[in-house]
Order: sequence, then C-alpha cells, then structure tokens
Amino acid sequence: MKITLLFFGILKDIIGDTSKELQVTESITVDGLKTHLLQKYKELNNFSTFSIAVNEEYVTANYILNTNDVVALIPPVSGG
Amino acid sequence: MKITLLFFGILKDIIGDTSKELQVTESITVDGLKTHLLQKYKELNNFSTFSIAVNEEYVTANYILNTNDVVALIPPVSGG
Amino acid sequence: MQKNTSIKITSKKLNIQECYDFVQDVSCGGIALFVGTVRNQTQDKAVTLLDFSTYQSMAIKEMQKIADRALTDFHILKIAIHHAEGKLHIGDIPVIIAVSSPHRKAAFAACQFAIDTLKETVPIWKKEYFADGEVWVNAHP
Amino acid sequence: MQKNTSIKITSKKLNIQECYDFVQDVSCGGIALFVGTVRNQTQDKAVTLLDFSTYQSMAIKEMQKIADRALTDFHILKIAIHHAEGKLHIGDIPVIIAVSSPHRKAAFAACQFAIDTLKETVPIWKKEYFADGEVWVNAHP
Repeated sequence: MKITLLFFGILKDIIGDTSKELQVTESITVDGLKTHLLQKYKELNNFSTFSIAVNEEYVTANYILNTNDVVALIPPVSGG
Repeated sequence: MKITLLFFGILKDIIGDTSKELQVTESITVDGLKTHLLQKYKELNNFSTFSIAVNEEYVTANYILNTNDVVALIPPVSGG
Repeated sequence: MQKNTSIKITSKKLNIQECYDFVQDVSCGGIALFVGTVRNQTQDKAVTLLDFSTYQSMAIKEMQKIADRALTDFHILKIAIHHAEGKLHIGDIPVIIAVSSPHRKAAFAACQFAIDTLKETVPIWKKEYFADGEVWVNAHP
Repeated sequence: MQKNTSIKITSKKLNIQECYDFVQDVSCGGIALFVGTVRNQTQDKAVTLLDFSTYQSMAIKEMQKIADRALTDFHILKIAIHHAEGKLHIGDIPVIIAVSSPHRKAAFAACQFAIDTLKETVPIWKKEYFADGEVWVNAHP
C-alpha cells in the first residue's frame, strides 16, 4: 500500500527532501516502518531518535498504518 | 518632643485628616505611641490592626521614636 | 542594581510595551509579565470603579526593595514594577510587573515573588466603589 | 472552548498587545504573559539568526490541545498561544503565551504549563546560525 512520508528539521536536511511516497506492506506497524526506513535510508542510522506522527497525530510503536496515511518523521522539537 | 503623624487609606477617612503634629514624651516606643493614639482617637479602637512606618520604613513595636520623626499609620495594604 | 530596575507610580495609564522594552535584553531568552486588571465584580458585587491611594515616597522605596531582592534572589536580568494611582475603571491596569532572564523558570518565579510581595508590603490602598457605596479593600480583617 | 483560545503560527512579527487584548476580560483580575526572545548567544557561541520551521497543520493542532488542556486543568478564562516561523534576529519574539484568570496563581501556572508543554510536543524546529555555521537545536541528544 502507498503512504506519504514527511521530513522535518534535521531529517529534511539528511534526506534532502520534504516528502516522499513509499510502498509498504499491508498492516505494517510504525515500528516495522522504522526498521524499513533505517534500511532504506542508511543516513538515518546516525540519527535514530525521532517520533512518528500519522495524519498529524503522534502515534506509538505498535500503531498499524493504513493506505494513504501521511507519516511524519519528527526529530526532537525545539520551538518556543 | 514633636512628631508628625500620617494617615492613609481607611485611617485617613476615620481620622478625617492626612497628617497631624503631635507632642509625645521623649524615648516613647512605637507600642507606647499606639496606646497613646488609641486613647486620643477613640475611633481607632474599632480598628486596631495597623502597622507603623517611621521615616518611610516599617518598624517593630519596641522601636524608640526621635524628635521630628514622621510616623505613618499603615492600615492593611491592598495594592496590585 | 538601580539601572536594572524600573520603579514607577503614576496617575497616567500604565504601558505594557514600556515595561517590556525596559526589561528586554539581547542576553535574555524569556520575559515573564504579570498585568493586573480591574475586575467587574468582587465577591459577587458589581464594581463601578476603584480608587488607588498611595504613601508614594514609601511605596517607591518598598517597590525598589522588592526589585532589588528579586535581582539578588533569582537569576534574572532586569525587572520593572509599575503601579497606578487614582481612579481606575473596569479593565484598566493597576499594576504591571515584567522580568527578563536567560531562563524562563527564573523569570516566572521572580515575577510571582514580586507581585505576591507587593500585595503584602507596599503601602498602596484600594477603595472599591459599588452602585450603593464604597469600601476600603482588606481594611476589616 | 474554541472562542476562549487564540492559536497562531505566522511569519509576521508577533504582537504582545494582540495577545493581551484577546485574553483580557472584565471578569479577569490578572493576566500572565510569557514572551520568548532570541538571545545573542547559546552556550557561549554568538548567534546571528534563528530559523524556525514548522509542521504547521500539526503544530496548530498540538498548540490547540495545549490551550484546551490549560482551560480544562486550570481555573483560567482565556489563553493565546502565538508562534513565529521563518528567520528571526536577536531580540525578535518566537513565542507569546498570554493567560487571563480571575486569580493570578492560576494564570501563572497555566502560562508555565503552556510554554513547558509547547517546548516538548509542538512540531517546530529551530536552526541556529553562527558566524561559522549552523545547527539544528536539540537534534543531537
């Protein structure tokens, strides 16, 4: 199924893009996606602390993704 | 010796004046002055909680007054 | 410490921007402000106006002591304490306290210390006016 | 609760008076404000400018959650949370939080809760620029 990845902050610089479309297996969890991304984007291995938001809400590791989900990789925030 | 009394807030309304000159005995304490004032101004007996400042500084009951001191009767404050 | 403190009692309108501009500094990361405002009621009674009277010379000294102690006891850069006197209407501003600091926790702590202490020690008195009379606030324990 | 909250992310200058005016109310006795400012240095290194980027749609949602929770958990009337995005210089204002309440302790507590939580949860990122380079703040634990 297709999902959209969004990259912010330092991850945008590391990946060199603000978003990408990605094909993933049905019923993949957020944890499964993280493992997949760390294989696909080796540069992320230097930077393993990021949170995941799906459709603009923070989710936990066992959250199951659906087709067309917008998945944002959220590095440590520094607003304020 | 001569001192100057200042009245503020509700005490100004009770006494009906903002200041008065007063003759008191040498070396009178603040506590002694309070006793004297409660006799002199009976209307203060309905209103015994006030602090005393001498020359713009709060003082305690055993503070000894000097001639020409400016003695302020300070009812409970309500600034802010 | 004088230049790091701004102390004022005035019968003109208090100005938030003026307090902010005084405390703002290139080395500060945050500014905490407290702005008092005149409420339309007190203990369920409608207030029409407030009249603040002060023992001005002593009040200035006590406000300065609060500011100096805030600078000594908290890790802050600058503090402004401005208080109004005379008649104020609903929504008007009796008091503004502004504090700048490299770190926000210190700014908040000093700002709270300053307003709490001001309400306890500074010789300023507030008379509340209602449709049917008036009362000196706090005068009767 | 929507009308008691003002949430904004903007590339224009933030305005303290606008936040104050939003939260001010005839039934409030005090307003606590926190104003973030850009410091001229971080860990002894001179900062030339900051660049704030946001996941704007989600950041607005997270700021709204903070405002709604402040209204639920503290005895306050209104809250404004405004954040800047884009390039800011020394002394500029990245964030303003304003809270009104009948009682000042609640206003301070809610204001501190809001800024503390914003710095933990809202997807906004700050890049610091120095004479000799740039760094994403907090990015490397």
